[in-house]
Amino acid sequence: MKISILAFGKIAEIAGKSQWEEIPVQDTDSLRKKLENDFPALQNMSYRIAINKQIIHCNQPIQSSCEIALLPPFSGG
Amino acid sequence: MKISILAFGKIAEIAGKSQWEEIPVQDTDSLRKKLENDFPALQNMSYRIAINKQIIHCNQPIQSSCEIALLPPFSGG
Amino acid sequence: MIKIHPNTVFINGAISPAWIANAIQSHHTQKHTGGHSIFLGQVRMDIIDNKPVEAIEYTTYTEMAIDALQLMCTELEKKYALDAIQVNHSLGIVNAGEICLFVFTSAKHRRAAVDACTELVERIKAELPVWGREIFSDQTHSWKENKN
Amino acid sequence: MIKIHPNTVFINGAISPAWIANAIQSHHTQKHTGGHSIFLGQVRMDIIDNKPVEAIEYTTYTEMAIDALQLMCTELEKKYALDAIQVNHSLGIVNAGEICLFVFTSAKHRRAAVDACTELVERIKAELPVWGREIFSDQTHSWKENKN
Repeated sequence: MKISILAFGKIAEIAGKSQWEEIPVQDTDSLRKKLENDFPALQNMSYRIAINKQIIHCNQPIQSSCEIALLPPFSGG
Repeated sequence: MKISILAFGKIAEIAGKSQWEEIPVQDTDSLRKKLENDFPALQNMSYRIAINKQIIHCNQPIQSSCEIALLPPFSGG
Repeated sequence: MIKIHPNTVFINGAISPAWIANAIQSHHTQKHTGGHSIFLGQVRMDIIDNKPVEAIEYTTYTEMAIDALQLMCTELEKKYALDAIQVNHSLGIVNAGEICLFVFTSAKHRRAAVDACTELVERIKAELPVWGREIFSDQTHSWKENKN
Repeated sequence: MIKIHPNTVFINGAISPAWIANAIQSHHTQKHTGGHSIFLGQVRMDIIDNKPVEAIEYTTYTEMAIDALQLMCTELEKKYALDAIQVNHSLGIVNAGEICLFVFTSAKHRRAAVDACTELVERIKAELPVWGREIFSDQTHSWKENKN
């Protein structure tokens, strides 16, 4: 089972893709570590993670059925 | 020389006219007394007086060349 | 600096959505503007002594109103560094459910536009010599008074 | 209660004055409404590193945006006893000088409409998952970030 990732805005640009699958990781801290290893530019920017469209505010476990979204700072309006 | 009076809204209704001339009076307090004698309904309502389009805030002398306006409470917007 | 003229402020009867669209169209192309704030005042079917207000008939003291509005706009334009201001007020009969006031402000940043619009609406209610005669369905009427 | 749907919120490209007129037309006939407050956000030709912004390209996370907007509107509708709320946001390219955000609130009393509109705009800026890519005339770009 893999976990599905959605990336938006600057993160999609950095990753060169807006949707992909990752091998399972235990929690969001581990995911951040993995992503910032794969895409070092992420280390220099702030972004939030949403699990099933809910922004998380601390480290959270990741189930394989989750939809994970990587959200750069909003700039609507 | 007479002084010219403009009346608006409820005051025009009370006076039955929106424009007329008054015999000269010395100041705005005297004018109020004269008007409230002619139109007793004015005694029961609040209204302001403008001289040459400027609202006055205390008793003011009246020159015969003035344009006097009687202003009930505003209700625009 | 904005110049207020009688025939660009007062409108005979209700203000239409098409009029509002034209006003927006005429202001919205300034490229350094970031936000527009608009207030629309509408005649409300208030119930007074059990009688619904069917319409309001507005009158004004034109010369004094133009002077008052010119003063407000000049002060607010400077205070908020506005890119645009427009005010329209109805005269004559406006039915309940129709628009009688249009206030439009534009500025580089949204808070200036919003604060200027809010302040201008409050000042119009308090300082603009306009009178509304509320007309009921039985053709009786009462004189509206703005409260603070 | 207001229901937010993806295809009634997001608009492809700039929001036109005609669209705004239609929105006003569709809401303005409620006879117990006394005021409407409208905010229009416009793409500003900011100068960044000496280069003017020619356009902004907007993208969103649609499902999350709809959920977020539904929550905001439900909360504000109740808090301010609103008669109507409408929000539109552009997606795709919007040129400098064009409108990208339309926020509309109606209430019995003007202060409720104005306060609700202001609060909704602030919340949209802070909570709506929308991203703007600022495009310069030399086809380089930068990612916009809303500040509080």
